[in-house]
Amino acid sequence: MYQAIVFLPLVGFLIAGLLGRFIGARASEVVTTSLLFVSCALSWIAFTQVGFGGGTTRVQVANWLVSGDLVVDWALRIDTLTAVMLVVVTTVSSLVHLYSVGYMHEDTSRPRFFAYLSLFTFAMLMLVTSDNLVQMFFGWEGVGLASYLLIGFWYDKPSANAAAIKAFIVNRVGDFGFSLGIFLVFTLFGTIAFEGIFPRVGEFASQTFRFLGYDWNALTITCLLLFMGAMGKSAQFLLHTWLPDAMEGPTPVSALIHAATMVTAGVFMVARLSPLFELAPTALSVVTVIGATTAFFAATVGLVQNDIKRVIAYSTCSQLGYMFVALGVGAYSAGIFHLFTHAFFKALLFLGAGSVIHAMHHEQDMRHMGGLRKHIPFTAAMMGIGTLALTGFPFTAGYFSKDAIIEAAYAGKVPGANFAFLMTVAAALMTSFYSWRLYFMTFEGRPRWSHNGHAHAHGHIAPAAGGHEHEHAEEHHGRAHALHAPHESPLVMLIPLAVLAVGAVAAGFLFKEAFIGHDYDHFWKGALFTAKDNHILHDMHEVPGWVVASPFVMMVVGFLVAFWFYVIDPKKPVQLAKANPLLYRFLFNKWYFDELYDVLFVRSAKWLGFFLWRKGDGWLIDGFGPDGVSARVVDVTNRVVRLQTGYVYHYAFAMLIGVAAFVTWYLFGGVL
Amino acid sequence: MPALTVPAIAPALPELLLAAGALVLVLIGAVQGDRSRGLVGALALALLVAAGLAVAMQPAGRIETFNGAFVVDGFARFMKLLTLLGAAASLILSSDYLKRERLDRYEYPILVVLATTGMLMMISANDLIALYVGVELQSLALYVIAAMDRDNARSSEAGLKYFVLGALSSGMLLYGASLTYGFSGTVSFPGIAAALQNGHSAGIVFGVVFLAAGLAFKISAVPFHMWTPDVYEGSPTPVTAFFAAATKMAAMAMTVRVFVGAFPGIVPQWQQIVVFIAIASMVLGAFAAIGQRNIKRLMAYSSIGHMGYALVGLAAGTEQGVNGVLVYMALYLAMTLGAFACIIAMRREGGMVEEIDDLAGLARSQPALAFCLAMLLFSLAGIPPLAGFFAKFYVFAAAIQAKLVTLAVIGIVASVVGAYYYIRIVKVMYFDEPRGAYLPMAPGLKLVLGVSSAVVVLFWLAPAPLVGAAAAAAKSLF
Amino acid sequence: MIIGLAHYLTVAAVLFTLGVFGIFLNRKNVIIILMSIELILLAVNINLVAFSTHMGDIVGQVYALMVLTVAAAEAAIGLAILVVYFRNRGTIAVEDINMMKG
Amino acid sequence: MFGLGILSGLLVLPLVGAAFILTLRGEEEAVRSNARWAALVTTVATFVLSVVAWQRFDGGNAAFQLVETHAWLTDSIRFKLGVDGFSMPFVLLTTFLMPFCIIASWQPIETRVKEYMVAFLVLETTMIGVFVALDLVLFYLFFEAGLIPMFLIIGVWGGKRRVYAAFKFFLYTLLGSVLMLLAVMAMYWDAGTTDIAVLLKHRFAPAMQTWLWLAFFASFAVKMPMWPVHTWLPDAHVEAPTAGSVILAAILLKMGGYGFIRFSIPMFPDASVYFTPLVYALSIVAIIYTSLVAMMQEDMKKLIAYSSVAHMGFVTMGLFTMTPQGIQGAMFQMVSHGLVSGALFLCVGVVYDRLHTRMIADYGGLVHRMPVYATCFMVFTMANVGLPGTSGFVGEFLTLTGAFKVNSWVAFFATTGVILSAAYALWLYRRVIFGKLEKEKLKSMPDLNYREVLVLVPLLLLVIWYGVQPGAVLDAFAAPTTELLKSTQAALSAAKTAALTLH
Amino acid sequence: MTVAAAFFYLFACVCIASAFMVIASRNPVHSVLFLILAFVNAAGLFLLMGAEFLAMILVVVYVGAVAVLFLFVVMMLDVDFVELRQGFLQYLPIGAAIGVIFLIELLLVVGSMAIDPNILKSPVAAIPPADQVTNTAALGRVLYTQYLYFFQAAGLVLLVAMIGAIVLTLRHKAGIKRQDVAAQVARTKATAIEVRKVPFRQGV
Repeated sequence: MYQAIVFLPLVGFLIAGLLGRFIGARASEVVTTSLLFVSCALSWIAFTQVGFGGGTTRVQVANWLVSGDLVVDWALRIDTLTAVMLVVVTTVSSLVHLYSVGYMHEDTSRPRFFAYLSLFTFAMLMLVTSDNLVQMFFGWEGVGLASYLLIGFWYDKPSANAAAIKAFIVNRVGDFGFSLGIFLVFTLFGTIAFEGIFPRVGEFASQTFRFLGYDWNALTITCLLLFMGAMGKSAQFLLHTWLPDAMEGPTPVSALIHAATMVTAGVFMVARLSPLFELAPTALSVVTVIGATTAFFAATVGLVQNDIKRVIAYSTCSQLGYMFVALGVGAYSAGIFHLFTHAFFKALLFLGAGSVIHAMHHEQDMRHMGGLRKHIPFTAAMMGIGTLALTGFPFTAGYFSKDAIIEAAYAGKVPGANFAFLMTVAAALMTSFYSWRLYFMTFEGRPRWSHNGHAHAHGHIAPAAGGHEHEHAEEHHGRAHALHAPHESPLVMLIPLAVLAVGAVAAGFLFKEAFIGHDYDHFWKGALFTAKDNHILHDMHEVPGWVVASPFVMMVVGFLVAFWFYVIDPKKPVQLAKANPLLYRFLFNKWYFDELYDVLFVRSAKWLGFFLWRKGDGWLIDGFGPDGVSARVVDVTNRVVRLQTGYVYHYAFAMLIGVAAFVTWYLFGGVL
Repeated sequence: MPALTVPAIAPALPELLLAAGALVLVLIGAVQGDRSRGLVGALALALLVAAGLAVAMQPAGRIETFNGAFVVDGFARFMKLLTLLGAAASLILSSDYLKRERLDRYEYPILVVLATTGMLMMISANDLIALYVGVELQSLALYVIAAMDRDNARSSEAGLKYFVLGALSSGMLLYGASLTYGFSGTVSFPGIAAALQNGHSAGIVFGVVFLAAGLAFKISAVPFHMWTPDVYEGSPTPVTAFFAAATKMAAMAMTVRVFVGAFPGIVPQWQQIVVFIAIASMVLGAFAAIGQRNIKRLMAYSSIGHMGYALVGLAAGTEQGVNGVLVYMALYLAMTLGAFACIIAMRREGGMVEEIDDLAGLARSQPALAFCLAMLLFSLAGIPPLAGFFAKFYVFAAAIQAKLVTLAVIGIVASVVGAYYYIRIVKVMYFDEPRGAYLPMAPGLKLVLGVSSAVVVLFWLAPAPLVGAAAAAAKSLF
Repeated sequence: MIIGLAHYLTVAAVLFTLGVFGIFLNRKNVIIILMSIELILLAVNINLVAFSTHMGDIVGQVYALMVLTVAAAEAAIGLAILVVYFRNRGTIAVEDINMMKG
Repeated sequence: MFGLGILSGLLVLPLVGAAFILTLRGEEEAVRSNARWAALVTTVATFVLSVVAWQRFDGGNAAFQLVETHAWLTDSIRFKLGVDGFSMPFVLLTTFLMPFCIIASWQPIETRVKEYMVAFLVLETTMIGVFVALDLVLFYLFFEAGLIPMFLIIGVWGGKRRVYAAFKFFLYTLLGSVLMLLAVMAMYWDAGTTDIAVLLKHRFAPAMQTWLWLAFFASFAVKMPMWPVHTWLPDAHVEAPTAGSVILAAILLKMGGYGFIRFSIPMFPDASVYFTPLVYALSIVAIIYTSLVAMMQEDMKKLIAYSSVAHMGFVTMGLFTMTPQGIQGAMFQMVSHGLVSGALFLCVGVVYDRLHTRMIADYGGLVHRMPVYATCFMVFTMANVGLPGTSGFVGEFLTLTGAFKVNSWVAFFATTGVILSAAYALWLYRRVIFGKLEKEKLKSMPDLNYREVLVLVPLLLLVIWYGVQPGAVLDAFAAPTTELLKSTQAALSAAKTAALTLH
Repeated sequence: MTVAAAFFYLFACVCIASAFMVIASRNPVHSVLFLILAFVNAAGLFLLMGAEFLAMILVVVYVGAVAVLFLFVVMMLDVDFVELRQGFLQYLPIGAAIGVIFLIELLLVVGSMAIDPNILKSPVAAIPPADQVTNTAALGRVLYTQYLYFFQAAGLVLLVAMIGAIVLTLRHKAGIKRQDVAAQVARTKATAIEVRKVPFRQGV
C-alpha cells in the first residue's frame, strides 16, 4: 500500500511525461488525476491506520548505494508524522490536479503540466516517507526540481524563467547547509538512517565538533546546518526571496507547492529531526528567532502588496514562520498542526485566487479588481472562509492551530520565545489586516476592472507572431474574453474549493485533540520526540487569559482597520502611504532584499566570474602560462636565430668561445 | 728492428672492400666517362651492401689489428651497420634526384663510398692517428659532395663553410690529440686509458677539451654546430640526407669510443663537457628550429637537437647510457632517412621546393606520404608509441640512473618545445588547404620511406631485437 | 738556458692562437683563412714533434707526417671549393659568404 | 587466439578496424559510408568484447585479473595487461561511448571521413590501453599516444581556432607528462621493474616519493585538468568536433584521475599525505573559480568545459580524502561525468550541426521546436547540477561526505559548488532552451532525428539508472578501494614507526 | 746561451712574426710569402728537435707545393684586395680579448704542466739513437710496418683530394680542341685519308 501511495504519482508522471504526446492531453489529465485520487484515498486509510491504530512501519524498497560504512537505502518510513504529511500532500495534490483540469484547460502543454504535478507529488511523498537523510534529500531536491519546472512552466515569460532559476538557486543555498548537515551527521553517527541516528543522539549532547576551525556543540552545529536547508525550502527570513517570485507559475502550482506542501518540507524536516533538535537548545532558539522574524517580516511586506497572489505568498511565508516558532519553542505538534490546517486554508486561498484570476482573464493586480462578489459569489464565499481560517476566526482551523502557537510562544522557555510571542501577535494583527484587505479589494467596493487599466494589463502581451505554434493559451484566453464580464469558474475548479473549505473550517476542531491535545501520545506514538523536561504542551494551556485572547483581539482590530481603509474610506491608505513614503517604499520593496542580494551575490558573482575569466584565466594563467611561455619561446627563437648570422667568422668565433669557455671552466672551476 | 709481419687484414675486410671497390669504380668511371653513371651508382650500392654483409658476418668478440690502431667489436659492428645502412639509403635516395637535377656524375657514388670508408675507419679507430685519418678521409669527401652542385651558389657556399669550419675543427681535434699524446705518452686509446689510471694532468683535460670540440663539431653539437644549418640547406638534398644519416652515425660512434674507450678514468671531467653540450644542443635545437621556414634547415636544427639527446646517454657514461646512444642513433637513422625521403619527394613541375609551407594540405593530395611524414615527425618529437619515444626513453633512463636529473629535466622540457615545430609541420600538412600535389615519387624513395615509416610506427610491437643488439654492442665497450 | 719542451709548446700555442685569430678576425678573403688553417696544423706538428723528441717516441713524428699529408690534401680541396665558389659569386670576401643564415 | 588474451583483443580490435578502413578504396561516397559502418561495427564489437571481459571479471576480487604478459622491451619491462575494479569500469565506459561517438559523427563529419574514423579507432585503442596497461612504460606509451589522434581530430575537424586549440592541447599535456616519464625511469631504477603490480608493493623512500609524486602530479593535474593548468581544456573542447569533445571530456580527462588512484596514492602514500593540502586547495579553487568562470561564458561548449574542470575538482578532492566514500565517490564521479558531460557535448553538437554556432546568444526558445531535445538536455543539465536521482549526485555526495570526514573546511568550500553549478547550468539551459523563439534561423530547427535519439536516450537512461542504482559501478570500486586504503594505511604507519624509531 | 737556444729563438720569433703577418697583411700575396717564411722557420725548429725528415718534407711539400698552389689561386682569382672592409675593427676588441685569454690559458697549461715521468721512460715506439739510424730511416722502418694502415689511409685521403679537386673544378668546355692520344694512335690510313673521285669539269 505504502509503495502504491508513493509510486502511483511516479507512474502518472511517466505516463503523462513520456506518452503525453501520443495519448493526448485529456488522457494525461485523467490518468494523473485518477492515480492521485487513488493515492489520496490510500493515504487517508494509512492515516487512520497509523494515527489511530498501529505504530511505525518501515518498508524497504531497494538498496541505493553502499560505500564503506555508508549505507543508503530506498525505504519508506511510515509513522504518524509521515501519515499526516501523506494526507496533506495527496489531498491537496489530488484537488489541485482536479482544479487544474479546469484552470489549465486552454493550455497546449497540459500533459507536461500534469506530468510535472505528478512528479512533484512523487518527490514530495519520497521526502515525507524517507527513512534516511539522503533519501530525504532526494525528495528535497526532487520537489525543488518540480518547483523549478512548474514556476518556469510558461517558459516564454522571462520573468517566469528568472523566478524558476531564483527558486532553485536560493533553495540550493539552503541545500548547501542541508548537505553539510548530512555529512556532519554521517561523520558523527556513522549512518544517515533515522533509526540509527535517533537512539544515539544522547551520546553527542555535550560533545563538541570542530567545524571551520571553531569548536561547536556537535548537535547544535548539526541542527543549524540542517535548519539552513529548512530555511531555504520553507522560505524563511534571508532565504525567502524566491517565494513571492515563484508566483510566476500557474496558480494551482502556487497552491500545491508554494503554499500547502513543498514549503512546509522544512517544517516537516525539523519535526522529523526533533530528537536532534530537542537536545540542541541553541539551535531551537535560532529556529524560534528566525521563525518569528519571518512571521513578522513577511506580514509587514504583505500589507502593501497589490498582486493578489503575492499577498498570499507573503502570508504563506509568514505562516511558515509561525510553524517554526512552534518548533523552536518545542511544541512540534503545534507546528505540524498548523502545517496541517494551513495546507487546507492556504490552498483554498490560492485556488480561490486562481478562480478570481481565471475570472479576471489573468489579471492579478488587486487595484484592477473590486466588486467581484456579485459576479463570482461562490468563489467569494470560499475566499471568505479561507480568510476567516487564516485570520484565526474562532473555531475555524486557523483558530486552533495559530492560537496554539502564540500560546506556546508565550509559554516557551528557549531564549527568544518572548520575542517570538511579540512578533507572532503583531503578525496576527497584520495577517488579519492584509487578508481582509485582499478580500475587500477584490470582492467589495466598486469595480475597477472596466477601465483602461484592465485592458492595459493585457498590453504587455505581444500579439502572437505568425507561425507560433506554442503561443500559449493564456494569451488567447485573455484576449478572447477581454470584453466580457468576469464569470464564475467551471465546476471542476469549484469542487476542490468546496472540499478545501470544508477542511479549512473543520480540520481544526476535528484533529485538535489528536495533534496537541489529550490524545497526543496516543496519536504521535513517539514520532515527535520531546525531552523529559519539555512541558510546553502542558504549559501552553496554562497561559494567562490575555494571552489567549490576544490573537482574537488582533484579528478583530485587523478586520476593522481593513474595513475602514478599503470599504469605508478607500482614500485613506493612499494618504497614509503618502504620509510615510519611506516606510511605504521600504515595505513595498520587500525591505529591499532583492536589491541587496542582487548587489551582494548576483552582481558580485557575475563580476567575479568575469574577472576570473578574463583576468584570471586570460591574463594571468594563459598570459604567464601557455601563451606567455610560447611568446617567450618565440622571442628566444628569434634571438637564437639571429645568432646564426651566416658569417663564417662568427661561426668560428662561437667555436672558439666554446673551447675557451670549457678551458676557463676547467682552469678556474676547480675541477681539475 | 721490428719484424716485418703482415698484419691481420680480415677484421678490416669491409673497409678494404670499400676502398678497393672505390678504386675499381674510379677506373670504371675514368674509362667509361659519364656513360658509367648508372653502373657506378649500382656498383657503389652493391659495395655498401657487400660491406654491410661483411660486417654482419664478422665473428663476435673484440679484435684489434694494425698494431692496435684498428679495433672491431660489437659496438663497431653495430655502428658500422647503421652507417652503411645510412649510406646505402642515401645513395638510393640520391639516384633519382641527381638525375633530375643534372648532378649525376659518376664521382658522386665514388666519393660516397670513400666517405663511408672513412666513417668505418672512424668507428674502428682505436688510436688518435687512425681517428684523424678516418675523420679526414670522410671529411674531405664530404666537403666535396657538399659543393657538388657547383653551379649553385648555395651549394658552393655550403661547401666552403663546411670546409673552413671543418678544417678549424680538425685543427682543434689535432691540437687536442697532440696534447693527449704528449701528456699520456701514447696515441692508443687503451694506452691512454691505462696511462690515466694513475691520475691525470691538466694537459690531458685540455686535450680532452680540444678533442671534444673537434668531435662535437662532427656531430654538430652546440656550440660547434653553426655550420649545420647552412650546410644542410645549401647542399643537394640527398647529400644532406647522407650528412644527417651516415655521418652522424660514424661521428657519434667515434665520439663514444673516444670518451668511453680512451678516457674512462676521467669520466667526471668529460661528463661536464658532454652534459653542457648536450643541454645546449637540445635547447638550441628546439628553439632555433621554431624559426625556420626551410624544411632542410629545420632538419638541421632538428639533428642538432637529436644529437643533444643522444649525448644525454653518453653523458651518463655508463653501459646503459651507451646502450641508449646506440638505440637512439639506430632509431634516429630510420627517422631521418624517412624524413629526407619525404623532403626529396617534394618536387613539383617547376623543381624542388623546400619551404615548409609547400607541404600545405599534403594530407589531402597525397595522404600516404603525409601520413608517413606525420608519423616520422611525431616520432622525431618523441611521442609514443612511435620509435622516437623509445630512443628518448633509453637515453633519459640512463641519465636518471646516473643521477643526472637536471640534465634529464632540461632535455625533456626541450623536447616539448621541440615537439612544437614538428607538429607545426603536421599542422601544415593536415590542417591547411592543399597547394597542389607533388610529382610521383621514385621507387627508391618509396622504398626508403616505406621501410623507415614501418620501423618508426611498428617498433613498439617488437622492440626487443634492436634493443638487445644495442645492449650487446654497448656491453662490448665496457 | 736549456730549450725544453715547454718552449716548443709555447711556440706552438702562439701559432695555434694566431691561426684561430686568422680565421675569425679576418674579413678580407677566404684564402687567408686557408692559410690560417695551415698555421694551425703547423702548430700541431710542432707540438707533435716536440713531444716525440721529448719522449723519444717516434709515433709523434709519424703522426706529424700524416698531418702534413692530410694538410696538403686539405689545401687542395679547400682551394678547389674556393675556386668553385668564386666562379659562382665572383668574390671570395668572407663578408659576402652569407647567403644562408637564420 | 594468437596467444593473446581478451584484453589484447580489446586493443587489437579497433586497430584492425582502422586498418580495414585504411584499405577502403573506390568511389568517394561509398568509401565514406563504408568507413562509417566499419567504424561502427568495430566499436560495437569492441564494446561487446569488453562486456565479455566484464562477465569474466570478478568484481569482489581486488587483485588484477585477466592478466596477460608478453615479452617486450626487457625482462623487467614487459607487455603486461590486466584489469581490476578501478580500471574495468573505465574500459567499459570507453568502449560504451565509442559507438555513440561514431554515430554522433555520422552526418556532421563529411570531409575526410576515412581518416576521421581511423583516428577515432586508434584513439580507442590508446584509451583502452591506458586502462589495461599493467606496466608503467606501457601505460605511459598509451597515455601519450592518444595525443596524436586527438591532435588531428581537433586540428582537422575542429572549429575556427582549431590550430591554436590543437597546439595548446598537445603541448600542454605533453609538457605535463614528460616529467612523469622521468619519474617512471627513476622508479624503474629504484624498483628494478615497471610492473605495476610489483611497484604497488614496493616502498619508495619518502624523499624520493615527494619528487616522484610531483612528477606524476604534473602529468595528471594537466590531464585532469586541475586549476591552474586547466586552460587548455576550454579551448580544446570548444574547437574539437562534437565526438572529440565527448571523448575528451568523458575519457581523456579520466586518465588523470585514474593515474592518481593507480599510481600517486598507492605508490607514494607518504607524499600523497604530505601533498593532500595542496590537492585540496587546488580542488577547491577549481570548484569555485571555474564555476564562477563557467557562469560568464558565452559559448556553450566552453561553459560545459569549465564545468568539467569544476567537477574534476570534486574528483581530486575525493581521491585524496583517503576515505572509502571519497575514493569510491571520486571514481564514480568520473564515470558519471563521463556519461553526463559526454551527453552534454552531444547535446551541444545536435544544435551546432543545425546552426553552426555555439554561441549561447544565438539560441533561445528551442523548446518550442525541439521538445524532445529540451527534455534530454534538461535531464543532463540536472545530472550536471548533481540532482539526486541522477548519477551526478552520487559522486558529488560521496566525495563531499568523504571530504567532510577529513576536513570540514574543504567540504564547506567544495559544497558551495552545488550552488554555483546550479547557477551556471540552469542559466545556460534557460538561455538556450527557454524563452521566446524569436530568432528566424531557429524557427525551422527540426527536433532530434532518430540517429540523435539513438545516441542520447541510452545515455539518459544510464544517467538516471546510475543515479538510482549506482551499485553496478560503485561496487566494482569497493574491493580495490578497501585494498588501497589498507595498504596505504600500512605504509603510513610503517613510515610513522620508522620516524619514531629515528628520534 | 747556447747556439741551439739562439737558433731556437731566432726560428721561433721569425716563425711567429711571419705567422702574424700572414693574417695581418693586406695583400694575400704577401700573406702567402709570409706563410712560406713561417714554414721555413718551422722546418728549422724541426731540425733543432732532430726531426730532419719532417723538416725537409715541410719545406718540400709546403713551400714547394701547397704554398705555390695558394699563390696560383690568389693570382687566378684576381680579387680586388685593396679595399679593407669597414667593420673589421668592430669585433676586434672582444675577439682579441677572447683570443688573448685563450692564449694565456694555453700557455698556463703547457708551460706549467709536467709530464708524468713514467711516460717518458717507456715510449711506445722508441726513436733509435740518431747515430745508428737516421731519422728518415727510423721513420721508414715504422711507417711501412707498424703504421702501414695509416700510410694506406693517407693514400686514400690523397685520392679523395684528387677526385674532389677534379670533380669540383674540371669543366669540359664545348668547342675546345683537345688532344686525343688514343684517337691519334688509332689512326689508320683508311681513316686518315678519304679518296674521292672528282668528276670532271664540274668544279669542286
